[in-house]
Amino acid sequence: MRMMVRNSGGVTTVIAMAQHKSISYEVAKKKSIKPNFITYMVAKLNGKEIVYEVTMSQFVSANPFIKFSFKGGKPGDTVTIKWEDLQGKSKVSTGKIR
Amino acid sequence: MLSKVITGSVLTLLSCSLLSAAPYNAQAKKDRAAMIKYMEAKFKNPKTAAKFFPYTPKNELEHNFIWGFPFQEFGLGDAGYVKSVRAQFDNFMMLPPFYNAVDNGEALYHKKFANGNSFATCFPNPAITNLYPKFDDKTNRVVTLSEAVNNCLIKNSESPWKMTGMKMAYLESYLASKTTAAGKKFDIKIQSAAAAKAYRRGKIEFYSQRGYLDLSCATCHVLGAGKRTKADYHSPLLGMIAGFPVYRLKWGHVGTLEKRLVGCNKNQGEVPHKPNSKWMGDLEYFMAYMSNGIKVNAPSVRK
Amino acid sequence: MKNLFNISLALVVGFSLFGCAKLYKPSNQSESPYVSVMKLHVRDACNVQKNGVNKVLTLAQKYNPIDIKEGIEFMRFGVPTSEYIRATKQAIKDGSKTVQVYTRKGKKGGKFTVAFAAWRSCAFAVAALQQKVEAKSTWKLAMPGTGFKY
Amino acid sequence: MQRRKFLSLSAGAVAAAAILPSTLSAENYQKTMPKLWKAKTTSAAMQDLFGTTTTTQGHVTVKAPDIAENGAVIPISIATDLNASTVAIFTDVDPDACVAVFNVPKNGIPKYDLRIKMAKTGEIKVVAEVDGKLYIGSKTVKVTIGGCGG
Repeated sequence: MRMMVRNSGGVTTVIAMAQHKSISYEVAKKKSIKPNFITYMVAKLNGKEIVYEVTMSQFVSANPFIKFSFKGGKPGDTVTIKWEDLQGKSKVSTGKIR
Repeated sequence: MLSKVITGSVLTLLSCSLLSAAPYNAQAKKDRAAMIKYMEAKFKNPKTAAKFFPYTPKNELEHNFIWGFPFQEFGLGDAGYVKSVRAQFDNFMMLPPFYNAVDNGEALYHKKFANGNSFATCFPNPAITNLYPKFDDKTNRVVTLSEAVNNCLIKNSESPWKMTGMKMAYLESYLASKTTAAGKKFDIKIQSAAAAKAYRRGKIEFYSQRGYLDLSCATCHVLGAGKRTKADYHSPLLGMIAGFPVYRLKWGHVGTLEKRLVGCNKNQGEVPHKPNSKWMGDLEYFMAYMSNGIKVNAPSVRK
Repeated sequence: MKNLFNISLALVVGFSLFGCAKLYKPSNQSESPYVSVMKLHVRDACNVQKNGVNKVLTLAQKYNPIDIKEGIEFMRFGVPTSEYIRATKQAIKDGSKTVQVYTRKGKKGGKFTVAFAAWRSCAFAVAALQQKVEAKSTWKLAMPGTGFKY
Repeated sequence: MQRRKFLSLSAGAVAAAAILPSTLSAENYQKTMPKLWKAKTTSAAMQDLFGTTTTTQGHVTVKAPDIAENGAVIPISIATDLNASTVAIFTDVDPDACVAVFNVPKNGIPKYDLRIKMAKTGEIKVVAEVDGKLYIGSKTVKVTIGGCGG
């Protein structure tokens, strides 16, 4: 996952993009393969406090791009983002606040 | 005494290289200057735009165009002067969707051939995409970047790649991103009579109308720059190849300039020319010369 | 002094003769297609009702190979002129009323009447070469700085 | 896990659950509300998610392009100045209505960017839930097909 995490004036802004080929139900049926797309993403500050949480459908673009911000976090802290997809696979990435 | 000799010889060397280069790209320089004058007049401000855009609705001219933008932004294609396209372009370029095209290219750049060499031996300095296409006097042909890559493969007894394929696109993405990082500008040279002829052939191909739609490249990319077909604004010839290899949203992956030109041929209603043909080389040579002075900004994102 | 004059005179005459010979090739036997195509009017020459399918098709077959050599052959939705010609001849041979064309990648293209397919083959083949000849003189008009005035 | 099972058993209690500040627990609505993602219209989806469809206009801004470059990758940014607990994106042009649902955590700022897909021209509706009350904002995006790609 590509992440950019910046903090200014007590607000941390995160830009991230997961790598995931989203296969919608229609495409899956046409190519008779299993549908699969990222269904859930959650971000935590220092692995503890949830700062972002989204449930996604098949209508979010492939390689989902997210941008969010939250109050708190100082340079040096870490933001971990975890995604889960329809087939149960999941991945965690960590970014350091600059 | 010695210093006088050296400065003397340097001067003569310089003047004769100038002399030899002077006549060959004189015509090309004039064409480029006229092109810049036309494009800058066209996008100067909405008041003088009515002359260039007789059929574009007034409010579209007022609200959806960026006027008098800096010269370098011609390299962004239609994102340079269309607000709605620019907003999406800027969003995409924050984290571009061509995800790991550059990383794949870097891997290919360092991958060893059977004989132990790699692309690093052919292109020790990867930041070179602003110099291609070059004219090779020995083979009397224009050598595009894709052809240079294939020549390197053949020289190392490897099988050449498809010029419109993914491996070529990935490698060129890496080379282009290095050139962009170095902030280099296009610097295409015409240093021989044969090169000037190739440039001229490319120019004539660019401006001759072809295909069952009877369109020339200039119909859309010079006279039609800023106008649109349905919702697709046409990109300008000036700085047109600055963003190649390009990630097209339509393709969903990066692609080389040859792949895009094949697509253009089809749009014109013509059997596309072979990517490694002389026709394609001459055309790219002309288009690249027209982008001289514009910063390389690739891989880029387009419609 | 005099023979110097004669020699230069002979030279001048010789050059001009050679020059115009190149221009006016002995026309009627093998008139160059680039010249003969400009005499045609596409709507008229390729009109199937007027000239009949075979005449129109031979016209298409005359010019299309030159288009291919010049790299200016038309292609519409993946179906090049040569495919239109092939499919039309095939339909005539089979005596079927409709022509089924295929794209270069082998996918099914459109289905046309024989008359229309013949018209398209001829129109595409002739127009391609006409545009090539025309472009030789008109390309400058689109270029700012040489022909395009604004 | 215990909390999730309780929720899926009594789908009726959805309205009650939504009022509780959801920042405490992680909630993957794909698991807890499978029916929501099959809803065909925005009102049906809102009924499933919020238990009501009465909304008030305002306080929610939706930034999206007037004409999308490509229907598969439309950059949008949504925001609300209220202290929302849940923000959801709906469209009526895709096969299902619900696109994404955000749970706004304690320190979270309800301002999100995303790239979404739209099958054809239509409206993006964004609903923010603030203490049980729903606020809605929307933007129409033109999605065109074809053209030469500029």
